[in-house]
Amino acid sequence: MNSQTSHFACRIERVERENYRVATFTLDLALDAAPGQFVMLWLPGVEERPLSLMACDPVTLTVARVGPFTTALHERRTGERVWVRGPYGNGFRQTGEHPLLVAGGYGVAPLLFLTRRLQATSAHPTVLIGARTARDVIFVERFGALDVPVLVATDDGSQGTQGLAPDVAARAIESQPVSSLYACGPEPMLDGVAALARRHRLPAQLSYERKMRCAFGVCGTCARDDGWLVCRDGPVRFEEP
Amino acid sequence: MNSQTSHFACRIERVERENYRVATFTLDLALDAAPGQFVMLWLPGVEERPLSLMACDPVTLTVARVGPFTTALHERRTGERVWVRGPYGNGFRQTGEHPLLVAGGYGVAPLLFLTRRLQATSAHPTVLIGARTARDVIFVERFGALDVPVLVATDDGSQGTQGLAPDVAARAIESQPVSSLYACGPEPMLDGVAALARRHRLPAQLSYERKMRCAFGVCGTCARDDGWLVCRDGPVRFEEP
Amino acid sequence: MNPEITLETNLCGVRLPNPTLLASGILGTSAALLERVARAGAGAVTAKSASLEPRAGHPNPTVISWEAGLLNAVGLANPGATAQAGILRDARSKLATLGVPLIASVFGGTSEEFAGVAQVLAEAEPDFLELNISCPNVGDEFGRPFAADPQAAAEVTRAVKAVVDVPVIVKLSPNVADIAGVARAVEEAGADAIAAINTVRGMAIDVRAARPVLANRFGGLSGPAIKPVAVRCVFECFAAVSIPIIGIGGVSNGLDAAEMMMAGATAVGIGSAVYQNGPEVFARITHELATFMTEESYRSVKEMRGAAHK
Amino acid sequence: MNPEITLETNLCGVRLPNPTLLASGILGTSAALLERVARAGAGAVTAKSASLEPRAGHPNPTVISWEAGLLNAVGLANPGATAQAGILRDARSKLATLGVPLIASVFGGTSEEFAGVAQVLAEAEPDFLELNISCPNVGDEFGRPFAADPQAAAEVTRAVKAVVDVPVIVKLSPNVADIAGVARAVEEAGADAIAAINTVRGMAIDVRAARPVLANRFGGLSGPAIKPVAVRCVFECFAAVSIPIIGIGGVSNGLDAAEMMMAGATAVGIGSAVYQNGPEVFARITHELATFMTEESYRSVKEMRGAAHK
Ligand SMILES: Cc1cc2nc3c(=O)[nH]c(=O)nc-3n(C[C@H](O)[C@H](O)[C@H](O)COP(=O)(O)OP(=O)(O)OC[C@H]3O[C@@H](n4cnc5c(N)ncnc54)[C@H](O)[C@@H]3O)c2cc1C
Ligand SMILES: Cc1cc2nc3c(=O)[nH]c(=O)nc-3n(C[C@H](O)[C@H](O)[C@H](O)COP(=O)(O)OP(=O)(O)OC[C@H]3O[C@@H](n4cnc5c(N)ncnc54)[C@H](O)[C@@H]3O)c2cc1C
Ligand SMILES: Cc1cc2nc3c(=O)[nH]c(=O)nc-3n(C[C@H](O)[C@H](O)[C@H](O)COP(=O)(O)O)c2cc1C
Ligand SMILES: Cc1cc2nc3c(=O)[nH]c(=O)nc-3n(C[C@H](O)[C@H](O)[C@H](O)COP(=O)(O)O)c2cc1C
Ligand code: FES
Ligand code: FES
Repeated sequence: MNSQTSHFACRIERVERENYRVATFTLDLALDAAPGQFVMLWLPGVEERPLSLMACDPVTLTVARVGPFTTALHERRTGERVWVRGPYGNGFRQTGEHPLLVAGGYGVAPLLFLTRRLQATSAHPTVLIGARTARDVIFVERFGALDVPVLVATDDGSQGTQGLAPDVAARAIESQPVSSLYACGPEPMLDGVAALARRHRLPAQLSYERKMRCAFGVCGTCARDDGWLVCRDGPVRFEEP
Repeated sequence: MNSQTSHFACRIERVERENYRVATFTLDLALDAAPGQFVMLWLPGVEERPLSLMACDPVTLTVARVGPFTTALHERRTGERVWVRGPYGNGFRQTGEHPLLVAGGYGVAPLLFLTRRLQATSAHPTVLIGARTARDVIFVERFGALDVPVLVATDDGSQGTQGLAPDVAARAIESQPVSSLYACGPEPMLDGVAALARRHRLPAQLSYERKMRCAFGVCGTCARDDGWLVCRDGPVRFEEP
Repeated sequence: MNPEITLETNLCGVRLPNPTLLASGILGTSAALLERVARAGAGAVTAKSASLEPRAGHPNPTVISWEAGLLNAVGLANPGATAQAGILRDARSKLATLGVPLIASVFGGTSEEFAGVAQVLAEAEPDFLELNISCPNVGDEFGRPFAADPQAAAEVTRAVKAVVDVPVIVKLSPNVADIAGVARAVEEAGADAIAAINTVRGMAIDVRAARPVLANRFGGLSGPAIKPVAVRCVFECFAAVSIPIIGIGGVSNGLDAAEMMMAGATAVGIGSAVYQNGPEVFARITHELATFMTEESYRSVKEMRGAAHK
Repeated sequence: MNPEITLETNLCGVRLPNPTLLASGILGTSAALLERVARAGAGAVTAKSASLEPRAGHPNPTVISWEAGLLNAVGLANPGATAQAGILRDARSKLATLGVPLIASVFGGTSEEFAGVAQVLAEAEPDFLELNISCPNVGDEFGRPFAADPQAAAEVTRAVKAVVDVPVIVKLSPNVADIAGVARAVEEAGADAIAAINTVRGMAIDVRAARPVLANRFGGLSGPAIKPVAVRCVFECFAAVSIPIIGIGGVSNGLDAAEMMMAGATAVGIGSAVYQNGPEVFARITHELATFMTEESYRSVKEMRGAAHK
């Protein structure tokens, strides 16, 4: 709306392919934001959708090509424009000395952001990347570059440990100190991590997704069954032990 | 407009009679303002009019009963309500070590406010109160209480020196150091002081009046012939020597 | 809160614990959300408008914020009347223990459709049916809203009144030359109450995209920017009709609520203010209203109603 | 400023050095003020609306500000057509050397009165006559503005066009259900251009006084709060007519001006923004507009016109 534009018009500074369906887009925009927060990305004439921040300065987004909107984004080249509003939602809070971060799919993005922030504190995070198969595993090098221990779990055992991420996480909890759990990924994975947290009486922070419109708690689109609003109350949900 | 009310509703804390037609009203409202600035006082159902600040904390107004609005105000008692918006306009600036302040009628009000502010600096103001006759002379004690030299000029000589204020001011300039002139009062008096300033090459600051509506430079009601807006460019006008 | 003050509100014989109510289309998409808002302090809650068939709504962007309010063109996304009746039934049982009335909102493309939807929703036994004849965001599909024309507005009202017993609120549009005329027409047609206003038709263009921001191009303005329009509309309606008025538009604090009531509102709808404060805004506004009433010696909200007309 | 960019604007064959113009009723009360605003950078200046007889206007309060704009009911205070013609003549000679066109504004209670005032003002040879058929603040005296009804609006336009040669701008009201219909009607009646919009009818109540703040009770909203309404109206008019449109309402910076042009405006009127910035606002907005054009590679303002319709 100009004097107070609803969206920032920005340009894509860099595109990095992560794998066959995921790419990371760095924009020429800096925001003040916390890991776990998201932005609404608008492609005029296409759609506007929520995307988690992988970094906020500059704004960096890691996006899986899954449908019309994400395909349109993947077709944009360096120097082309996209529009952003936000950041929205509540990010992760720091809990515990030995957090275990469980990521599924593009869920690695906010957890990479979180890892960087945790490393500025006294915490010693461990990251567990879950994926169907080796070619879905991304961000191993990005986490590696931060010098955090990285575990990988694939459903078919084609990379790292064979098994579902929550099961592999359970084994990690038995073999190393874990003080809290963080997870971002498909909802069944979040359910698995929530159950794990209850079993081990660990505080957990789970990042949810829902279809969104306003992104600021007005339209009711993103409500879970219990009336919890993913955009405003979340996307991160705290499960106390 | 409530969340952002256009007017402050306040109460009259004290009413002091100055003479047969002038009274001073102290309100239970504090504003941050400079001498020379004014407020718009609204009496619901009556009118809304500009009045200069005699003090801003608490807001104090010295008002001559001249017509319907000022009569309605004079009929208000302690504890009753009035509505205020502002402050508006540009106040006086400090110039010179030995300012001479020339006041006519209720023009004493902003000049008393100015005197207090000047005394907080290294300046040594002198005040000249002009009036038709002794019973129109007000504020001698108020200025006296501030320990500033007070000269009085009346048209008929019934108090102080006989003569028009600008003429008496001219004599003062010859007999004592005067570095700048300030004036607030009827327009012929301002014209006289302006002429005096030109003659003696003194910087002068003159406070003007015009009918007003918006008080913030939009409606054009208060324009002088030269397009100068009393409410926004003034009410104080600087005449450089 | 001063014990001598009562915020209790009587709207067409239905008791509201306080005069603030959730406006339609804000958070009212599920029974859980309606209950959440009621628990947060709303005196009544309005569900999202429902149409006969499910509607996906417009593509995004559908809701944006700017300095002085919101602009939206959700496009009446809803699960359709039958599913909505289920939501309403669920909501009603959740709200019963809280003593917070439920308002169902009806949308249709024709008078008959309005009546049809009203009948389906009425089966869920909400305390009120509100007729949304004033949505500015579906013009491409449905043409000008019924609220643009007194005759059309009256016809819809009559069609619904003929088939339901529950009190009917008709929600009016500010996008007309004479809202009082429309208010008079729906009162004569049997409306039990009026809600004023729906959003003000507006648009925002992103100058770097050189295109409208909303996918629907046009949208409805709400929030602080429209409060003076809403107050004026309520004032004009109050002078024109004797049925109660729900004042809606830009209310974001207790003084705004008092302003609406002094213009003539019996109850006060709140929508966009949820943006700044979340559902907790209802408790805050109610508290601020009570404080104002204490300061100004009003003992009941009724005493404020229409006070600015004297 | 980038030398490759031109802000020059052609409005009905009249050259404006830039597309910003002073809206009627803001500062345009005297020749000296009109000259001052022209010197401050306006591309054209509109004088205050004048009626046949002098009008004192409404008592104070007549103009108040709030967070998102202004609310006014000055009530068309003016010295009457004959005196106004004197002001216009004086203004014209002052503006001639600056190359800034002058727009006279006409108000009347009937079509005949509009024509009468137009004739008197036309004698002062302004570059345009603007018909203010949309003032929301004199309803108690004159009833609903002509702009509320396409027929009435067309009739006034025809009456004036029959008696003057100077290009006629008709200023429309947003307080209608269908502004495009009114635009079409006045275009057919011979209007040379449209100005959209006049103020949005509103009201503010002081809750401690329990009465409307404006002495006239109702007033017109202007400033940032109404920009989305103005942009929508200009967009709708652009789609409906082919005569040029002056976009007015809430413009306070260069991007707002670009937004108005992308909606369809040929020139952009500025009123309330003078409140924050004084007459210097014109130079600032023009500068910001040029910067935007450089950034986005527009070489002329014409290229932006209607861009959001594509
Ligand atoms: C808080 C949050 C953060 C997200 N962060 C990321 C991220 O970092 N990277 C990433 O690749 N994706 C992220 N997503 C998901 C992303 O928004 C969807 O992948 C995207 O909308 C798919 O659009 P599409 O048109 O390409 O596919 P579609 O074919 O439209 O849909 C594919 C999937 O996206 C979901 N979806 C559709 N519309 C919406 C909507 N309006 N809002 C949310 N989900 C929708 C569908 O349910 C479906 O599961 C996030 C979603 C949320 C809610
Ligand atoms: C910047 C400024 C500061 C002022 N400060 C003071 C002050 O400190 N004390 C004080 O007693 N008076 C002050 N005045 C003048 C005061 O506003 C008028 O005395 C008052 O409006 C008279 O109103 P009335 O209805 O009582 O009299 P009226 O019979 O209406 O008018 C008496 C005089 O007031 C003038 N006047 C009328 N309407 C207005 C209006 N809307 N705005 C300004 N003047 C008007 C008339 O021209 C006439 O000279 C100030 C005026 C201005 C412009
Ligand atoms: C996102 C959004 C969706 C809305 N949906 C509806 C709706 O479905 N039905 C309806 O009658 N009004 C709807 N409205 C209008 C509101 O109920 C209300 O009339 C308007 O927003 C003005 O109130 P406010 O300023 O407090 O938001 C919607 C408003 C918004 C902001
Ligand atoms: C104090 C004031 C007085 C106005 N007087 C007139 C007028 O006499 N004639 C007219 O056509 N419009 C008048 N208007 C309306 C403006 O010309 C303009 O259409 C409106 O203010 C919207 O523009 P803005 O948001 O830039 O102020 C007036 C507006 C204000 C704020
Ligand atoms: S997306 Fe609108 S409430 Fe969450
Ligand atoms: S009183 Fe409105 S411009 Fe000065």
